[in-house]
Amino acid sequence: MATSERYLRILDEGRGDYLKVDPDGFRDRVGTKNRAMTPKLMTAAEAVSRFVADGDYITWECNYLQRGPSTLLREIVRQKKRRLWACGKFTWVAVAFLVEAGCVDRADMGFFMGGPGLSRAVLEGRLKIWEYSNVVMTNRVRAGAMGLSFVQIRSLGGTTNFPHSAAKLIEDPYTGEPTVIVPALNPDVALIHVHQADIYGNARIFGAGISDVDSAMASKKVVISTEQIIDTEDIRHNPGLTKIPFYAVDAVVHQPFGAYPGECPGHYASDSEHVGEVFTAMNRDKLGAYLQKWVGAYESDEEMLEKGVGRARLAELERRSTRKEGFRP
Amino acid sequence: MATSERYLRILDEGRGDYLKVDPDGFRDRVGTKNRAMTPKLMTAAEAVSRFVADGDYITWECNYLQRGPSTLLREIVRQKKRRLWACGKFTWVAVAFLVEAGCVDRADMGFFMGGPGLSRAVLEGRLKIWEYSNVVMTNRVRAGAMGLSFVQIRSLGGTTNFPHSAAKLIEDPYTGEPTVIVPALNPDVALIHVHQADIYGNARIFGAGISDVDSAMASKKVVISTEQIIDTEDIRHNPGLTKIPFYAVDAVVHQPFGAYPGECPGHYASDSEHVGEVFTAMNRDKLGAYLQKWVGAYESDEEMLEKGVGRARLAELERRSTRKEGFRP
Amino acid sequence: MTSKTGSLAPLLPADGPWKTAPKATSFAEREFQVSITTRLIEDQKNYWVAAGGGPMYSVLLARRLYAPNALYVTEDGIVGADPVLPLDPVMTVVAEKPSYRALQWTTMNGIGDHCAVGYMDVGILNALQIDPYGNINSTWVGEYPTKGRRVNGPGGADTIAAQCRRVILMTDHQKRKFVPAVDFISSPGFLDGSPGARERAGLPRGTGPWVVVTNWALFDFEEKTHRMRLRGIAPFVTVDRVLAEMSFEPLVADTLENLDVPTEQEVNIFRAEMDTGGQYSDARGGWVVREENRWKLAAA
Amino acid sequence: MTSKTGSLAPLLPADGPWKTAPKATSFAEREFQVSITTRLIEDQKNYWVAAGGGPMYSVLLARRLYAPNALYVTEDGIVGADPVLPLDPVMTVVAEKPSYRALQWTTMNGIGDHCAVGYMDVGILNALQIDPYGNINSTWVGEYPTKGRRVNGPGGADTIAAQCRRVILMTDHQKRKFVPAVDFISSPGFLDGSPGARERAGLPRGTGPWVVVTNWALFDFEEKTHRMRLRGIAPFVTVDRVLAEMSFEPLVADTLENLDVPTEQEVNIFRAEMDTGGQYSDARGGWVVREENRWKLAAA
Repeated sequence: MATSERYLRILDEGRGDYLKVDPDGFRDRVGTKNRAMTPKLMTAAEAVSRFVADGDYITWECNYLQRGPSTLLREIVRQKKRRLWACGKFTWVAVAFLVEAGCVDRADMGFFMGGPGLSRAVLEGRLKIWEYSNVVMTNRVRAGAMGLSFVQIRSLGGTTNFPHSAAKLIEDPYTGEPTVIVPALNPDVALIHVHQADIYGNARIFGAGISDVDSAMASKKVVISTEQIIDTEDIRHNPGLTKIPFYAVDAVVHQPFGAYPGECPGHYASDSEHVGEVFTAMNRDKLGAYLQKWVGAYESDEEMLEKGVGRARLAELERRSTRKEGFRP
Repeated sequence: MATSERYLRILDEGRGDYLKVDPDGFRDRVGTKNRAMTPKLMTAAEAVSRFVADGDYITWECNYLQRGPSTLLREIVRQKKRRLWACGKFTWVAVAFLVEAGCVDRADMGFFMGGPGLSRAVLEGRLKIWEYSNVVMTNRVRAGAMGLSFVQIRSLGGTTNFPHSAAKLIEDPYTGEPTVIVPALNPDVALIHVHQADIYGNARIFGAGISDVDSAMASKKVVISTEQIIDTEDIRHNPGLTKIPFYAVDAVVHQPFGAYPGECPGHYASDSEHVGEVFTAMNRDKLGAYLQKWVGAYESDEEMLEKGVGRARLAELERRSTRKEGFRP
Repeated sequence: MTSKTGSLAPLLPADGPWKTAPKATSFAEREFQVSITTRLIEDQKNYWVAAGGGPMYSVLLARRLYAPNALYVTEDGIVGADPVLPLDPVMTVVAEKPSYRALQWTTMNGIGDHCAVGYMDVGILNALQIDPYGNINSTWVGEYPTKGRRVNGPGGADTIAAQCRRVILMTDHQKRKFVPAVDFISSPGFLDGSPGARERAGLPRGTGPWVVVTNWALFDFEEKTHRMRLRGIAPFVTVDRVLAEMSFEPLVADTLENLDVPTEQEVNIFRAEMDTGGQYSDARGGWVVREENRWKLAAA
Repeated sequence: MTSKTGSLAPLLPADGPWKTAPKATSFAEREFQVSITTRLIEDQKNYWVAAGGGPMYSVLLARRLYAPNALYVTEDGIVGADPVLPLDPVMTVVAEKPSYRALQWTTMNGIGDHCAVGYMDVGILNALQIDPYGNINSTWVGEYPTKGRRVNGPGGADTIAAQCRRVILMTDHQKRKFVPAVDFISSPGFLDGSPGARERAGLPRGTGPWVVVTNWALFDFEEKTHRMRLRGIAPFVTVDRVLAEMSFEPLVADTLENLDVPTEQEVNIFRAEMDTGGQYSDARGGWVVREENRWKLAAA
């Protein structure tokens, strides 16, 4: 191999901390995952207990309002996980309540709402944030799912995000123009709520979304919660509908209403009263009380849905899902 | 912006020619494309005449044997297009016959068969080939569809492809380890055969494939041939099935049996006799005769299918398509 | 400072159907802002709109009235929907109603890629704080990161602002919103305004903010200096008042466009199908009424 | 040159069910090769197989007999199919029969990504020409690019060889196939064999060729030198003959494994469901028969 005297100039570099980039280490971890079609059904409590560890970098798909893994997020609060680093892409309220609960102390920002509690956590040093955007974060995750250590992006440059990120501005190796690169991201754990899955984790998702598939393929541990369990025979009858293959999945949690209070399109509408309540709590610095009322007061989400929400209300939310076109196979 | 003294070493560089990398130029071209829902139906002859120009870099999806745009490829031969540069990813026989016909004089290699004719073209300098692999080429196309100028890959390094490609081995900006990058690819024109499309170009494809969507989004001009035309209402009833949005598409050719002699899964089996004939012709250096018999002798593919293949044979190929699960909406 | 602008092409078509249509008898300031943005939307262009609020309302209203074939996408990858109205203000993505009858459902990276290669002609964004070069802050108010308060972050706006060919910015007309320098550039405008500043930062060429629409005024950016320039004002405010409610002095075009008030049809559809609870209109700004043959801003 | 290999773990399980099963009475050399590869395939691992020929036949046969849960993928992105057999030898991707009852259909980049992050444990490839370090040529025979002939190119093999944790290489046992240096490295083996050569070229760590299976013999690669090492031979050839049909001298393990001939069941299923026309078996190599209590290679 000829040694060349050529170089690419690094024109500028962000100074933000970032999850260590180690694509070969990620491959080693993937190498240890179970390849067998072993049933992976378990409760939310067991899945979070086994697959979310203190200190993990955590990502979740969609959000507390729209087809997100709301039950799994509440279970993290219930189990008092600590020192999590959150991938804050398009997450509305969840980062705020995970910070309030003491679970999250670092976050990469795309979009999340705060309220006074979150600002205070930042000012008091209890929460450290690095600055990206939604699409830059999903690009970082996609690069992780491609087995890479970095990827070029055509944004972020020139902003104040840049110095507070791990981006670099380099000479483009082919055009010579300045261009931005960001590190790939391989989260420790991904939480994803899906419409249908078999007991091994072959999963179907219907409708638009954020980066469900990339998050599954980029993460070391993958926990899926699903509205419905379907037979593997059903999966095999239409392989084009499978978004996530079983071999990426560590746990399958059968969790109807697992996106509550959010909407799960094709199944149920969001509970707008509850959504209003969590927004209000966030804006008035009352997230602690919100969490006590909806998480702390119950042993499980099943109990919360049964006693706190009630069957009549859940049936009403199901009735409000009236535009199911395209959300069912 | 702070000027830094930092550099990334370029450890090695391929010396292959490559299509000029110009993501901003590609954006400018995309900016001129029609955004209106204008009917784009036309014949294969018209589509190739209008959208394939001499000297174009051309890519096509799948291949002459499996759901490829076979009619469009034959039309290129019929219209005697010249000096095309072919994206040779997983293409079986098509590069060989396009070279035989004098249409292609450059190719980026992933996989294509040759036979004596192709070897002779290389040795005589009528065909210049640069060396990649299938997956590296689809990664280059994907990078083009992401608006980038380059992308990291975890292969190609150490091979003899490397010096005959446009790859570079650089210090990884995040791990410091040697890593390979390749230039993005924005072909001038993509030819794609699909199962269903509306008259504007919103297109559905069923089953596994190579890089249909990326090719459509990465290319300056996009010609689609389709087995069926469906109503836009049908598209809107299941937006999750749309693979290519109309705004990327320049021409929609309604071409039943457009993949002949290849299989179009869900519609018809391949014509194995014809496939045998083209392989034999390639291996025995008789592709000229093959093209005269199947292309030159007819005004259009419609005539060829009618007189050369015959309705009974086509009906037989349709009957042989018996495992349609997952290949229809 | 008046800019010698000579014969600038008008930003709003001089023959728009709103010119001759019956005017609303009264309207909210934010309804005025949505109407102006609505009229800037062109048929047969692709829009990437911030998921909610003024940007989405404007494109929905434009599709109903003036630009039925303006296609819009949202950052969850919904392409060309024909949504079920009204939308719950926070349920504008992923959910059933905003997804309805789309041409395609893809993902955030999917739509990000469509934008990166140039298929998204115009972006429409909200700005919490904006500077003379159209840089937007939606991250932090105060001295980052030690004093002040955290806000929502760029979301998808950084990508929209970086990559769409043109960007329409919507903001409330308030002194604290128009600042000489934003506390944090969350999404890029013309950066320091110097020629090629965006390209030097790695952003695609031929992009940048196009106009700023407020509840009182319409701005664009002067070609060479990239500084914000007043181009039009509402009939219920004066230039002095517009300028007084900004913490920097924009350029002012020689001739200002008179921005027509909302038509009856615009506010009727907006109220019936979009902002049905008045939640958006009531959140900020006051009410405009016709008194003594003049449009007057009632006390907020 | 004999390598002091001491107690190497056997490559083929000593207690495989083929040990005690009734043997085929006669078989093609290529059937032997497929049987050996078949027995190397482990249950509950993921295989990326070259789309057609020995690699695909081997994984299909293994799934029928020894490793029902060995999952395989092809470069068009078919994951875990349960294909309709027999497959037309050139219709092994995209088409209906090879796609049937898969767990997922994705794309070339889709499956390339699954491999890049490490989900593909083992690759199985054909080699047109191979060198002592397992580098493969499938691009050019002769002096590149001025003398000789062009062949098919790496296809997906470069990715498989670069990124699968282990790679099984299949090639016909011929002097012109085993060469001291390939004319062109299409897909990487251990490159120049030096420690870390693959990593220095940017390839993922912990990858590389594992074994070479021919119609006569089984090789692996010595750990330190990365040179090909003879590990087992067929009962119908001698070590001398094996070495004589190679253009370089491989290492030879102290103790060679005796490679069991195909079982009746293996060849029956192979002939009935895979190579139904005998097209694959007949293309290269001869026939092996039992004569005077010994396996003998009939004239090709």
